[in-house]
Formats: sequence, C-alpha cells, structure tokens
Amino acid sequence: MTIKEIEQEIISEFEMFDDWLDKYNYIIELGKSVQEIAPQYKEQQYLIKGCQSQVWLHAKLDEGKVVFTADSDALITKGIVHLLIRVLTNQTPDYIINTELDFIEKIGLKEHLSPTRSNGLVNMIKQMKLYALAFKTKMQNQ
Amino acid sequence: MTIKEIEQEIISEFEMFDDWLDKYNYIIELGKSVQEIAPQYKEQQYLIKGCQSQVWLHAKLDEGKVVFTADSDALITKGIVHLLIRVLTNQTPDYIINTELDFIEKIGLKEHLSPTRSNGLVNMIKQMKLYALAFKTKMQNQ
Amino acid sequence: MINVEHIRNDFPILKTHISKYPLVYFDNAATTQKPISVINRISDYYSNENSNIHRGAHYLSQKATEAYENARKTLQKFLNAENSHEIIFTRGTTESINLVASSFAKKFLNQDDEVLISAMEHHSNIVPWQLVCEEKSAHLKVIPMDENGELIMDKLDSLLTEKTKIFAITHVSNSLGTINPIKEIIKKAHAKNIPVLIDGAQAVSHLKVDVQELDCDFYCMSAHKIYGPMGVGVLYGKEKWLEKMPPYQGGGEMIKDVTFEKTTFNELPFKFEAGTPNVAGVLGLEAAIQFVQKTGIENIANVEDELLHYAYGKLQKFEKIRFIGNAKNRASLISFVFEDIHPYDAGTILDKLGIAVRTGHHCAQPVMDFFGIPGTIRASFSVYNTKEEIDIFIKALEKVREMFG
Amino acid sequence: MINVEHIRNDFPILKTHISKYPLVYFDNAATTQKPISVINRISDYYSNENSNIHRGAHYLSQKATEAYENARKTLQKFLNAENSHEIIFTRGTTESINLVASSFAKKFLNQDDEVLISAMEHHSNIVPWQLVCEEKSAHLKVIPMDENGELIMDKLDSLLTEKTKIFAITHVSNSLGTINPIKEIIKKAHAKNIPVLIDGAQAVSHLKVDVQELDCDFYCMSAHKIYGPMGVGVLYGKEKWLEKMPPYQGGGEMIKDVTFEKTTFNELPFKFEAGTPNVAGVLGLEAAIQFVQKTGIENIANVEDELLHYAYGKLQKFEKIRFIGNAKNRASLISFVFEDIHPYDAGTILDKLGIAVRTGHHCAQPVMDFFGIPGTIRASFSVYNTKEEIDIFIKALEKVREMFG
Ligand SMILES: Cc1ncc(COP(=O)(O)O)c(C=O)c1O
Ligand SMILES: Cc1ncc(COP(=O)(O)O)c(C=O)c1O
Repeated sequence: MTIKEIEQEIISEFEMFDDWLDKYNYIIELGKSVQEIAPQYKEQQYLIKGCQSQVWLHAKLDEGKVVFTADSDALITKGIVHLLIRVLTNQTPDYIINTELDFIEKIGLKEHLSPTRSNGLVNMIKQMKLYALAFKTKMQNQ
Repeated sequence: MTIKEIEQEIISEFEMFDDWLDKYNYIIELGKSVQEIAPQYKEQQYLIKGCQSQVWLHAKLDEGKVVFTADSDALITKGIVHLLIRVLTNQTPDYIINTELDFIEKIGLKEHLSPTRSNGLVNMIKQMKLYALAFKTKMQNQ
Repeated sequence: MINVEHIRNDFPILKTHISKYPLVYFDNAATTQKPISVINRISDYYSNENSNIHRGAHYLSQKATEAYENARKTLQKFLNAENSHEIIFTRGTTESINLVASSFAKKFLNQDDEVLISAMEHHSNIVPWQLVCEEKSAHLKVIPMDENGELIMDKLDSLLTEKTKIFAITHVSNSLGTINPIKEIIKKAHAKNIPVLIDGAQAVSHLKVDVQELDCDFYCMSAHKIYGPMGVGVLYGKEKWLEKMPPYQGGGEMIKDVTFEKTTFNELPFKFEAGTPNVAGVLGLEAAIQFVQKTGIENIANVEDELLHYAYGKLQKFEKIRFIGNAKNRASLISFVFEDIHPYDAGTILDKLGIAVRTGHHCAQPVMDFFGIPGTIRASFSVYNTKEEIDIFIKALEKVREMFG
Repeated sequence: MINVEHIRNDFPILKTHISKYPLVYFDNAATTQKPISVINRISDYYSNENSNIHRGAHYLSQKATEAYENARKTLQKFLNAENSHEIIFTRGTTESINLVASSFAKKFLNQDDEVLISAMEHHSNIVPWQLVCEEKSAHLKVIPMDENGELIMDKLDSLLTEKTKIFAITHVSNSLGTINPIKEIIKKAHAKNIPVLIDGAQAVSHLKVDVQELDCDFYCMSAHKIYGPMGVGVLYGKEKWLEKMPPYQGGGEMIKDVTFEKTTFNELPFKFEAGTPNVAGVLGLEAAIQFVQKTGIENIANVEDELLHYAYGKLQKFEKIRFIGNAKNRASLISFVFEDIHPYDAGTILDKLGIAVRTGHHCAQPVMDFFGIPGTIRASFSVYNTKEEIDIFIKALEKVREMFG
C-alpha cells in the first residue's frame, strides 16, 4: 500500500469514534500492541528526547525499503508512534522523503505533534526522514 | 521672622494669583531678581546637578546664622531657589535642621520638588540642611 | 473568612470551558491567574496614563513616575524591606537571580571559590550559578536532600566553608512543595559571613515574607506567580551589597553622567534598572499585591492548606500512587506519579477532561533524577480553587487509572 | 490615505485633558501611545488564555505557546528575518544591546580589541559597550558627527580596523532625528568582516526595515516605541552569530538538560530566552505590529513627514531658535533650543498648557556636550498627531517667548 492509502485507512478507522475517549482508548490499545524495539536499540544513541516523553527509533534498510521500529516510555506517545510506523515502514527512502503526512491532523491528534508538546514525536518524524535520506545517499553510492 | 512666618508670608503672596499663569510670571520675576551667587562659587564643587536644570549653592556662617546664596541655569528653578533662600537664610543651624518646609506644596509648586523632576531642587534642600548640620557641629566643637 | 465564590468572580478566566468541561486550573505553581483588578490596572494605565518615566518634565511623565515609585514602596512594605531603594524591578525571578549571579560574581567570586545551592533548585537557580562558576573557575556545591524531599541539614556545616562566597536556595520547592527552614539556614550562613540569596518564586503567594526578619541578603520573586502580570519581577537586595555590586546592564536610567571616556552610575535602585522600565507591569504587580493584602496572606494560606489536605486525603486511596516530596512543612502543591502510568499519559487524559495540571520535570531535572522518575504530575492550588474542583480532579484520575490500569 | 480622526479614536489616551487643556502628545520618541487593539489583546490574554508556556501538556498552555510562537513569526515577517529563530524576545532595546554586548564580548572581544560606536548614540548603545570594554581591556572608538548631526563618513574607513570586533550604531538618532545611511555603513564594515549591530529603537515605527536587505548582523527594537506595551523588545540576530554566542542569562526555557555537573543549552531562539517569557507583552507587540501593517508603514511615514515639515515651517519664524540636528535625511522629530530660554523653563510652561514634549538631554549626554547645550526641547510626532496640534504647540511657544523673552 502507498503511504497515502495507509493514511486513508487510518483516517477511516478513526472516523468510527464519535468521542475523544474512545479514540484515546484505541490509541492506548495500539500503544500496548507496538512491536517493541529490540533491547539493544533502546539506548542513548537511538533516543529522541522530549521534555515530557521519549522515543527510541531504529531504522534499517531491507531490500530497498526502510524498516522502522520504535518505542516510547509513554503509552499515548507509543500509540502514535505505532501509527507513524505503520504509515512509513517498508516504503522506499525516496517516497518517505517526499511525502508530507497529514493523517495525524485529520484524526484529531495534531496537538501531540506541536513542537512545544515536547513528547519527542516531532523530532521522531524528522529523524525518520533523515534516516530515509541517509539510506538514499548510501544506495546511490553503491 | 521665623521660618514659619516667612512661609506664611509667601503663601499669602501666592494666594493673590487665581491662575497658574500669573503665578509663574511671578516666579519668573523672582528668578530674574535673585541676588546672584558670587562668581567664585559658580563652580563644580558648589554644583547640585539635576538632569534638567542645575543649582549652585553656597553657605556661610555669620554670627551663628547660616547665610545662603544660590543660582540656577533655569529661571523657574531660580525663582523657587529664591523662595527657598528667603525662607532658610539667616536662621540658626538648629532651626534649619528641625523645620519641615511645606510652603512649596501650599503654593502649588510641589511638582517641582518631585525627586523625579531632576531639576536639582530636592537635593538643594537636602544640601541646605547638610550645611546647617555641618555648621552646628562646627559650633559645638568650638 | 474568605468567600471563595466572590474571589472566583474576580478571575475572568475561571469561567472558561475546555471543550465541554469547565476549566479546573491546578497549574498555579507555573503561573497564577489574574484578578480583574490587575487586568484593569494595566488597561487603565495604557488608556489614561501611559508615558515614559523619570525623565520628563511633563504631566503624564510625572504621574507615571510617581505611580511607579509608589509601587516600589508597596513592594517595600510587602517584603518589609528597610529601604525602598532596596527594591529593584526586574523581568522575573530568573532575571533577579541572573543579575545577582553576574554582578556579585564580578566583584566577589574568584578562582576556586565556591557557590552553594541545594538539591531541589529550579533550573533558574542552578544555571546562572553554573555559568558564573565556569567563567570564574569556581565550584558549584550542592546541599543534598533526603527521600522525603527535605534538606539534610546536618551537611550544611561542612558545606559552608571559608571558600563559600554565596549560598542560593529556594524558599519553597516548585517540584516538591517543601518549605525550607531558611531562617535557620540564613543564620548558619551568616555565622560564617556568607550572604544568602533566597529564590522566593513559589513562596510569596503562600507565605508572609519579611526580609528583615529573615535577614536574607537577596530575595527574588516573579509577579506572574502571585496574581500579577508576566514580564515583571523583584529583586530585594540589602543596600550594603547592592552598593558594592557593579551594574548589571548599561543604558538609560542607570547612569548619572555619560561621556565617551567615563560613565558614572546612578544611585540605587536606578543603578540596576537600565532602559525603559515595564511601568504597566509594575503597576499590575502593585494591584496584585493589593489583592493579596486585601484578601490576607494568612487567609490565602489557610484556603490553600485546606485544599492541600483535602486533596491528599482523596489521593491516598489510589493504588500504585507515589508521592514525590513528603516534607512536613509544605506549600500547597502535590507532586505524584502512578507507578504504572507515565505522567504524559495521565496529563493528556486530564487535559482532555478540562484539568490543567503540570506534567514533566518542572524545570527541576536534578530532582527528577534523584527520584529516578521522568517527571511527575503536579497539582498546585491557589486561593480561588475549591474542593469541588478537587473532586472533579479525583474523578478524572479514576478515569486515568481505568484507562491505563 | 489615512483618516487621522479614525486613527485617533483608536487611542483612548488622546481624549485626556491636562487640567483644562486637551493633551497634545509630542513625546512619541520617548514612548508611543497604544491603540485599543493592543490594550485589548493584553486584557483578553489575561481574561481568557493566560498560562505559562513551552512546558505544559494542557490546553491553555498549548494555546498560549502557539500564540507566542505565532507572534515570533509575525515579527520575523515584519523585519523580514530569514528564520523565526533569529527573533529573540527581550525586555527592550536596552536589554537587546546588553545581551549582544555581553555574550558577543565573552566570545569575541579580547584585550586591545576595539568596539566602534557613533557620536550620536543613546546611552543604551554606549554604556553596555563601555562595560564590556572595561572588562576586557578593549577600547571604545567613536565615529564623529558634524554640526548638522550627520556622521562624518570619511572617518569611517580609518576607524574600521582589524582591531574592530563589532560596530554598534543607531538607525535613527533619538536626539537629532538623523537617519543614518546604515546600508552603506554595513557594507563598509562587512568589507572588513566586521559585524554590525543596529539600534532600531527609533526607526521601526517610521521606516520599513528589512534585515536581510540591510544585511545587518543584529537589529534591536522596543515594543513600547512602536505602539506596543512596555517590557518587551526584540533582538534580531543572524543565526551564524547567535549559534556561536554563549547564552546570556541562565534558567528555565533556555536549557536542554541540566545536571549539577553539566548543562546543555536549548536551541535558538530559546537559548537566549531564560525564564518565563512576557507572553502577554509579546502578544501586545504582535497586535501593535498588526496595527502598523494595517495602517501601512509608508502611510505612517507620510503623515509624520508632513507633520515634520509643517512644524518646521512654523518654527522657523521664531527668534533666537536654534535647531539641533539638521540632517537631510530625518525622522519625524525636531530638537531645538531658544538661545535665551532654558529648556526646563520652556518645558514647564508647555506642560502647563497641556503639551507633552521632552526637555533635557534625552539620554544622549555626549550629543548635548557636542553642541554645548544642557538639553533641548524635543517634539516628536506620530501618526495620530495633527496640524491643529502643531498650531496649539506654536501658540504655546509664542507664550513661552512672551514670558521669558
Ligand atoms: C522555585 C522557582 N524558581 C524560579 C522560577 C523562575 O521564575 P520565572 O520563570 O518567573 O523567572 C520558578 C518558576 O518557574 C520557580 O518555581
Ligand atoms: C535610539 C535609542 N536607543 C535605545 C533606546 C532605549 O530603549 P529602551 O529604553 O526601550 O530599552 C532608546 C529609547 O529610549 C532610543 O531612543
């Protein structure tokens, strides 16, 4: 599926909720079900620090596609991390670099992406794109 | 005359004016008629600096009484200087030290004595009392 | 006694709703809300009195100057300073501390000297001292605290040495609520001739402060934490120190004479107030102080203490709750964590329910490191808060436990 | 075209009377009056939105943070800065200059280096440099001006040397009205790799400022001189300099990580914004900028220039009048003295007649010394002033001449 298709899928899922409580319960469920990052990556160098909650992010290149795994210490952050990974993992570097995500806004979670929320998510997205760029450069040099 | 009597005299004089214009014209006249300070005292060491206008003040002891002369670069300041001298000159040090002046307020010129007006007048009054204190100490030591 | 409904009516923002929920504002340690008298004082100033001050011979300037200098006297009385020129208006506690750190260090801090702070300081009472210590190759020493969030006073004697040039400590901790025994501390420091700076940011809205009785050398506060506007603060300093300290910032107001060769500085307090002051802000602060005086600081403290105990009682029953800071003597704030719920998660849900509490490290990372936690949930109460609001808060926490439990 | 009556209605204070005379406010170079939109923005903030920012996960905090950061973008556009993080909010021009002087000097100023300023600077652009020069044993150099109050540009080349570490100069002189050719000046300084700080306190309310076109390294302004509140200012700095400069004040907001051993600083702009910011003030400044943008800076300048020429024409006829500052290119202020009347005397009578002008040295003593005068009478015009007010002013001056002539 393309990034846009996955985004659309998520948006449809969230349209089912008519109050914020159900929505957050769902995110929390997602948070609990995140495929946890391998312990060796839960280290300083993979850490994206926020003032409030933190994110660990790992990326590797697998047959021309970027595979992300991530984790957070807060469950809600983790739920959103889950969604971000679902959208961006297993896509080509080029595609990741060039796509602007807007599903977070559409499902009404924009506030968590405010640069001032300092939960690590804004920098996580930046970091995902940086990984994609790094892999792209690497592939071109091969 | 006592300080209080002179103050009362000045207050009576000013009661004649029913608008500020006449009052200021009178002060300006007084300013023009100040007995100017002797040139040798119009020097740095006799200067009381204000941000807006400046005052020179000289004092000497004459038969147990303090004799003040003073000058200012601004005419209105000079007029008020004239009044202050009229009240405080030729009085004993003790009397000068212990009397609180209130005629300036009563004739409606209080604003010129605001510490923030920075025309040198507040510090002039302080300085007059300091001179009186100095002379008093000197007399006691004789 | 205080009529809280009456007081609430004075604070327009308390009528706000966060989506469908009425606002419950428990973030008072971050900043308090403003009574209408403060808001109006600022509007009135700009609508009727606005002028630059200290320099003008004209009416508005004169009036504004008088109002500003009267506000200084109001603050003098509020803190019971000996002289009004010991009251310096600054931008806030942070600037007050930076002013002292920078100016005091220039004159009195040398290589290998020491500055003493405590383990429970706000970043604003840590970083300025780190900066000057680094500059002067001096050392920053820290008096530790125990698991309850109380200073280990036994350590004080050995930390106050002949190398200690100044001791900077908070009156009330913003992350733990601890009220420090500063009178005793000051006495001990003074016995060794060490001056003491008190960070009063969290104290002045809850405690009667008398700088002469405390005998502190410096006392710092922010207007915005005591019902006043942002962008204004106070530095109280003893004349004997302020006289000796070099100016901090240079500019208009703080000079007597300027030539390109040599500048002489104005007397106190102007020496430390460079540039056009925040007149409206200072008058807003004065109105805030008048609100406190009218309400009565003891009355305020009583209301707040009652709220604190009520909330404690209710919180106690939660499972897996851990209180961070259990000092005996405390101001009206509670910091806690659920052992199994991240503060960010809790904060997010509370926010959705209209409750404004602070989650995170509260600008006191070393405190969080000490307790081994990423942050806390902090509820801080003010005179306009009610038990009903605490009930709402408790219900919301039950919801949080239900969602994450 | 501008409807001045309409604009005057926006400024509540203009309806004031000074005893029986309507207020004529010609002290705009000291501080401008505030439109109702600015006053209301501040009240609204405290009534509906007040919160501490950048740290909270709760709704109010989030909203306040967004509003504050949007204001930064408004200022970025207003000055046409390349990046919004090049906009630092300060307390005013004086603090902006002190910040640069202190932080820049720490890193870049060494013994025997030179700092260049001009002969027409405000004390706020003299004293901070004197302080750091003294601290670093560096030298303060001054580019002279001529009898008209224009810089002697010929001297510039020889004063910009390899020892010059920074050049700080005013865009518009507050005592003379001179608009300096700063674009040319900056080019000359840059040809020798010398960074330039512009004191824009008097410029931004009258001239379109484009920091990228000017290519200045720092630009400083005060909100209160451009229809905004007191206690707020802006420092624009090029990223490349701000990145290299050490922090100025330490505290909350400006840090990334704090331990007692080591602190890492936050990124721009936060590195230079220690402590709780003046959120209400910054939003008030934003409203002021919006007032300027809505009115149009060119329209404002046109109104002001017309007032300037009208006033000049009328003043010319007075006997014994001496204009201080006759630069060709000038902002909307007139400084003058009567050769036989002390400025304090003139100012006192003008004040009695309801006219607010500034008399004195205007925080520019070296300028007064240069012209050999104790001070001037300064009338400075703003967009809400009228020719009728100038007529009143002229009548009042005739009265002054009559009384002291
Ligand atoms: C204990 C303490 N000190 C200092 C500060 C800093 O105050 P401000 O940000 O108003 O400068 C605060 C508040 O943030 C505080 O709680
Ligand atoms: C040219 C100039 N520079 C600096 C300043 C200082 O500005 P502020 O007092 O707002 O810091 C002023 C105004 O007083 C000024 O006119």
